[in-house]
Amino acid sequence: MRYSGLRVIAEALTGHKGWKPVWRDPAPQPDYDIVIVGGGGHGLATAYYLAKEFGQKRIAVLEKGWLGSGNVGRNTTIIRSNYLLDGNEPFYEFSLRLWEGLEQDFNYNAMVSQRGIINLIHTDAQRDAFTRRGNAMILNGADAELLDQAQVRAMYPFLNFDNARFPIKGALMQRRGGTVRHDAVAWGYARGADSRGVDLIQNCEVTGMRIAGGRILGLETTRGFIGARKVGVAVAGSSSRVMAHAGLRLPIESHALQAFVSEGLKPFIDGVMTFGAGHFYVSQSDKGGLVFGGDIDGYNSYAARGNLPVIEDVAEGGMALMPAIGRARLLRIWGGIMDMSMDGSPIIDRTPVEGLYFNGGWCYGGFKATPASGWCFAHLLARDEPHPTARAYRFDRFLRGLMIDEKGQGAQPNLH
Amino acid sequence: MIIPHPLLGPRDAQEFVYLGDASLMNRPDGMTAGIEAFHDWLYQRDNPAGIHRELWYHEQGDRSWLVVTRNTLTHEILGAELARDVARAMGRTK
Amino acid sequence: MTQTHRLAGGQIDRSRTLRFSFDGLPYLGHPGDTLASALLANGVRLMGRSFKYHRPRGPLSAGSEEPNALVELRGGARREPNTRATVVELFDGLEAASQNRWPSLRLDALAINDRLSSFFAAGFYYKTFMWPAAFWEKVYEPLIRHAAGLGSLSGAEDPDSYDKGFRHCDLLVIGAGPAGLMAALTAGRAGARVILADEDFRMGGRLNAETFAVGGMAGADWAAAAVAELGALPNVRLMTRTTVFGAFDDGIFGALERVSDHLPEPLPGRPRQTLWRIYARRAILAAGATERPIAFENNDRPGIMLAGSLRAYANRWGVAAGSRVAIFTNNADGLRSAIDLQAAGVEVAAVIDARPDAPPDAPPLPGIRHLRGAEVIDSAGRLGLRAVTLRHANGRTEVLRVDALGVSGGWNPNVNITSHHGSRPVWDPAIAAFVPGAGGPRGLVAAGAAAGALSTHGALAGGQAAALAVLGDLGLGARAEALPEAEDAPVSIVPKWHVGDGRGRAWIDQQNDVTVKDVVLAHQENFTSAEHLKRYTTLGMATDQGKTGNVIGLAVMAELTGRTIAETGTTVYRPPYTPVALGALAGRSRGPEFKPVRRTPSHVWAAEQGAVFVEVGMWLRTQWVPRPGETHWRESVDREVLATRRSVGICDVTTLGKIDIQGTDAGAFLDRIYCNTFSTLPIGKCRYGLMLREDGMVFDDGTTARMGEHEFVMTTTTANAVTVFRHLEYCRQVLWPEMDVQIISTTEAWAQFSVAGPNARRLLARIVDQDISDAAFPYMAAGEVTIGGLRARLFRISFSGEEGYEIAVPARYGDALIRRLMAEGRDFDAVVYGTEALGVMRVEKGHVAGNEINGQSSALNMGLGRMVSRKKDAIGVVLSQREGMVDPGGYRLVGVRPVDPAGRLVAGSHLLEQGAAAVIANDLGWLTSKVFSPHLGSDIALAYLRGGEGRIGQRLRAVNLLARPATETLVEITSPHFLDPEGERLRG
Amino acid sequence: MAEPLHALTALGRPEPLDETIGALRLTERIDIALASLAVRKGREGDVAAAAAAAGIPLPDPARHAAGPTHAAFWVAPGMWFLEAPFATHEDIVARLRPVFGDAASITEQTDAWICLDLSAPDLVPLFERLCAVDLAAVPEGHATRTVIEHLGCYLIVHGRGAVRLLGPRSSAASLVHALQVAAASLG
Repeated sequence: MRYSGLRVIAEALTGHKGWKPVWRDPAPQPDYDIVIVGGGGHGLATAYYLAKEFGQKRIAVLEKGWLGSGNVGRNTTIIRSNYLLDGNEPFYEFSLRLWEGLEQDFNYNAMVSQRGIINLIHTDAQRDAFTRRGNAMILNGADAELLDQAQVRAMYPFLNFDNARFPIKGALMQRRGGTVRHDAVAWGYARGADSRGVDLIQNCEVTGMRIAGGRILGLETTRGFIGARKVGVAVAGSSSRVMAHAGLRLPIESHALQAFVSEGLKPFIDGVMTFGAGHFYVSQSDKGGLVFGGDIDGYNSYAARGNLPVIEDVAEGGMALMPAIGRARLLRIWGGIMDMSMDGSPIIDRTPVEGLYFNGGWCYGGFKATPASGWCFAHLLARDEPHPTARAYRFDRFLRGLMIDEKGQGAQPNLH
Repeated sequence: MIIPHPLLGPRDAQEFVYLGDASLMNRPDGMTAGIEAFHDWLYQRDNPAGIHRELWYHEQGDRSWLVVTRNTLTHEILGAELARDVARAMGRTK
Repeated sequence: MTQTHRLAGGQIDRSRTLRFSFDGLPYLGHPGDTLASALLANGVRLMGRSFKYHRPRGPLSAGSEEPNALVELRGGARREPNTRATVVELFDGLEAASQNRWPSLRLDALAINDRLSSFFAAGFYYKTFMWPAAFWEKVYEPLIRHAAGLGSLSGAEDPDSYDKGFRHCDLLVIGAGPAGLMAALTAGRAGARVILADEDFRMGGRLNAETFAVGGMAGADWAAAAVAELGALPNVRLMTRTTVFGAFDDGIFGALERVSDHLPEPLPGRPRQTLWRIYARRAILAAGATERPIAFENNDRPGIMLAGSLRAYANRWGVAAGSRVAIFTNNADGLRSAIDLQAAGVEVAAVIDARPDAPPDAPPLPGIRHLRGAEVIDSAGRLGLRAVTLRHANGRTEVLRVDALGVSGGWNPNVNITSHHGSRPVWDPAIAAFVPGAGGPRGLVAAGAAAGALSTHGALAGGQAAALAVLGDLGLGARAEALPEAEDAPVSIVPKWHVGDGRGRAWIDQQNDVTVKDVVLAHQENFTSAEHLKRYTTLGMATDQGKTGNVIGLAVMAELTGRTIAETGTTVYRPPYTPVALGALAGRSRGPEFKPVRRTPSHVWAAEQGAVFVEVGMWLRTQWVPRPGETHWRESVDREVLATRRSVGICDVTTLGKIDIQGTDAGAFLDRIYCNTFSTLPIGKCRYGLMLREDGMVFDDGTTARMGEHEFVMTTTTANAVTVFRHLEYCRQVLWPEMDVQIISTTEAWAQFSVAGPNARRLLARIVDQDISDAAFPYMAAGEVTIGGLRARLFRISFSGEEGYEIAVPARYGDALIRRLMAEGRDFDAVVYGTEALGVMRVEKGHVAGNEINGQSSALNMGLGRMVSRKKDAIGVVLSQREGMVDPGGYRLVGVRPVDPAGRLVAGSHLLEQGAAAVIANDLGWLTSKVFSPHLGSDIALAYLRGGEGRIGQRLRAVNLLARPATETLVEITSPHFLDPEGERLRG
Repeated sequence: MAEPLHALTALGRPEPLDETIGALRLTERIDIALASLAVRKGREGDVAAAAAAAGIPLPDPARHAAGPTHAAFWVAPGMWFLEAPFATHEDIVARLRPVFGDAASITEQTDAWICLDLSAPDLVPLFERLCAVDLAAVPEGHATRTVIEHLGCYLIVHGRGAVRLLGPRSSAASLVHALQVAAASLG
């Protein structure tokens, strides 16, 4: 069914009896052409685009829990394309363009809101680096602006300009950056995929892979064997666990990232902001909560929770930047498991197993990548060749010395 | 988390800096091993969901590098040894 | 205003009267009151508005689970939005205001949303506001954002301070009700180190709100006596006003102590709140239970509250929430409220008991109508309850005129903290509630009501048993003493979640306005998993985290799906238990104290000179030193550069990392650390070293000197001093433990100054006791010298390109040395130069620094490929040979000059061929560092350029597309060595 | 030969800090020379013997011990910090080298640290607001490294009412500020 304001009014007047299930709960069929493992944002987007843009049929998405229970349901909802390196920026800009038309495309209001993102500058070296980055963004067709201190002050007068340990000297701004209602992205893609015949199978965990002669035949699951011509794995956070079923080791570690939301407050912060002298970034949701985060906890973890030191570190960054939030209260802390890759950039590639494809290593950049990741993974699955904007996301880049290391931290995942 | 330091007893993990999988101790010999071997050693991980041996550095303590055995599903720490002792036990004596 | 609803009794101090105001109107209360109890005593029930429909609301509860009575407490910069009136301790002069309403609490314009509620069904916004696309940011969202949110921040800096602290104990007891007190007594008497923490300002928990006898005395008195005994034990620490908000790994708990929130403002020097990190070997969760309501149509009016809260107000605060009340319950505990209220002199119109076959006399209700099998189906009263409509067992309906209704749907054990590590609570049908499941935080057990033991005796026994078990674990012997006498009434409950068919609006989550209707819609649209229900309807996502509503929502969904509640699942509770001020989590680390400041030994002197300082990491370094008459920083920097190149300049370089490396294998060790060779370095010499990461990228650089056969002094960059030291420890302990190497940092032990320029040696010769002639102390010499007999170190090295030295003395003498150098330097017009001039001179020389050593660049990129020796095994050498890193067309360091000397360069500009379009495909590289060279009289820059060496002499465009309008400068590519490429000046 | 250079304290003053805040007495010590002593590989026996002969204690991990002229505390496996009177041992490295010969690596540390003595009837309330060390439980002579307001410090316990702190010299002002604020907040 099509959603619209008129429909909402009509239903309101008739007791909302007409709303249909947003997705079916089909039983798994014995086999499919393409099976996507992972009913998070990337998996659902992949299925959606496979059906809608690449004319694929007989597609299933297997989710071990509930749809959207991946990191799409536990992130800080930021979208942006303010990357530096050639391997990344075209991809994230492609993603941002997909965000810009997403709601009309899948007829679901995911509240894509381009209220702008600023990265604050505190040193001359940072300004030099952000100037390099901003130019790279524009060369890639994205938007970028360099703001001076007065422009930042006009935008956010309550930041600590006058009594700060690390004075604010300006900011790199991308006006097209912003936030999206994260759960709605999963639901919108799920609804769009389901309505195009994709089987979305919840509570179905992959327990093994059936491989013969170097080719994938299907998946052992908690709901029985499911045959597949092609299998696409999009389970960031659990990538190593799932790919181990195929005997593969990955250039990835799993780490816990905590995120935070405050009690609801009247509008205070319009856009998205990242602190350049501490580990803190923040935006305010439409409901009024300050949504913020910082660093990963820093040790391998599959427990979707963290510890106090990072919580305190994030709060310290927040108070150093915005001393007016001292009396706002932290309402909820949650954790997600990140696929931290060896250079901080993702992987969308074939594997040594014929018919088995991989999408992961998103670190904490996965949410903003959701549309492009789905599109590019669908492209790879359908056509067996990488999408032009995702060509660099190969497994062998580490062997060949072609890392995409935005932070310049080297082969230490917890530093990216 | 609390790390049971073999010399100093229980210490808050906040005093430590984390590196990663203890397999990083097995560095290939740069005079004999090639790019492939170094690549597999430096970039590839088991990343287990469960028992994990990993390297922690007591930066705000006695500067010992430790090999900590920890469950990545529960964060339960099962033991800690001085990395130097482990390395020497692996034959790194001369 | 008078306290029209004040009853006799209660634990308030009537000898003192406190003045306070709400929405500008003055009221009176007493010490011991909460803001909510005092307002109720003054006959004020309307305290807030709901989030979505702006429904009038009064307090639902008398505790921290409160969803409705949220106020903005205090004024000015101390304004605290979303503060629960039910936990605010009354103080004289307290000011509170209602929030999320306009123009007033009684007349709120957005109450229109309530009339339009059918258009605002769960998730309606996902289905509309999509056309035209641009309207979302421009029209729809601003309206939504304006309407949303609860209270507002002042926008001013929080004037209060916050402390942090660390406490240690054998046993942490969370909650000081009967279970917690009994646990603390048992462990405390046995000599264990005990911390007993309670969120309330008065310990005792429910005992303060009940009329039960414990051990033959009033429960509250028993609690007071227990607290007194505990207070006398040296091994027990009592923490009132302290909420344990989270359980973290290995027995670390976060706790917030509200040190000054019961005062108009903190005493001088004292914090508002203290965040405690409690290290506990064991913990007992004795957090009690929270009552839940039953959903029925219009069950959210002011005057309708939890039955147990209704009696708490009467028993603890001597307040009647209404003059004529009724009770609606599905369990025996609800009857207690009727009895207590009647005993307190409040007229009880009826007990509406949803249990058809409720036992008549358990407990007896003298003279109170007990309507078995009846239920409340609606209520009336716009700003406060006037009447309820009930349906008798026989179907007959009746309107009951009451101004307060106590509702009890049973009690939920406060399991929250047990699920902070992901453990899911399990359903206990006997009490129709969730109890703690397996796999909770290690070392934590729940006891008493928190574990599902809902009677007073059960709580006392549970607390004692849990403490005995802990003592056993800790090897502390203890015996079970006789428990005090207490009631042990069994739980008699018939689950009842909501009344009616779900068509009317029956509130489940009162703050977020989630009704049974919304759950029905969620089910209809297949959002049936617990998480989907929560996220789609926002059930349980309000500031109360669903403490009263979550279970009802799950139960309704269970009904709709035909599954059990257990099958329907739970949503895992996450920290914090109750919201925590961000200021408390930050503590003292804010403003200038956000991070420590590191000062150089010449800081005092430089400040006297009027130096401009700049943050370099934690360090404050001299950026330049303006002289009188210099109005622009460039004047000062140019002068410092020219004076240094002309005669002599001095710069404090103490911030560079210094590491003492000793041992019989020190030389061999350095061969593995640096990509170039050090074992061959003669004693008394230094050498520039390049350190790679294992991935072949440049990690750090600096000069390292050999002071003896087995003794080296390494210098690192300022930024990497700590990480390099960590790396060296890693290499010597983990990779090569067979080597004999000892290292220690000496960065702060020595004050070190660079003395550079044609007259550097002449100046130093006046100070250093030894002969430092070119013959005695040639280029790259290093050694120990003395200054007036004082031990010092001298290195003949240069970053500036001039004949240069670095001289070091013990840090305490650094101030004297800079003064001595400047005094002796007067004859040479010596200047001090700061980091800007340093930057200019190193760029003129083509030396790489932070902007080039960016973690993304190899030795080859920097034009230092020849330094990478293949003759030995060193960190990073093998992987630096990967195809992608030896690409001849890759980035190389070059120099860049504007063709027109007046042309401006901007660091970060990108390089393009002349005539090439500004698109990424044509991108050739970027300017890493740019300075104005007074020596060359133009801007110059270093750049990473694809195929760099091959392009030297070419003309390219340096474009800055960020400039408004975009700028571009025609530039010539040169060698990065702008000045003295042969280094003649160095050798002097 | 030029005349000697004057000295400033870590706080950049001519005289050491000596301050009382509430119950706390805060005294800066500039009269202590400090050196690190690290055992060379396989020379544990030689170092122990030399130390014993010279009356220099080499305590166990997490311990501090005092001898006739030198006191010492353990900082890392095979490494100690040695304290001696500055007036007589300013050149502490030159004086220790002959004692240990090539069996140990010795490095001057005197000016790397600000050394503060804290005294009060009970320092527990102060230190529980500064660091994670359980001052009430550790024995006399306990020596450990800990973090105070982001600064790595050595803490030596001479009793519940007497503690010595060694903090990074360049951050002396930040450390002292943190101590002053914490002491004042005890009210």
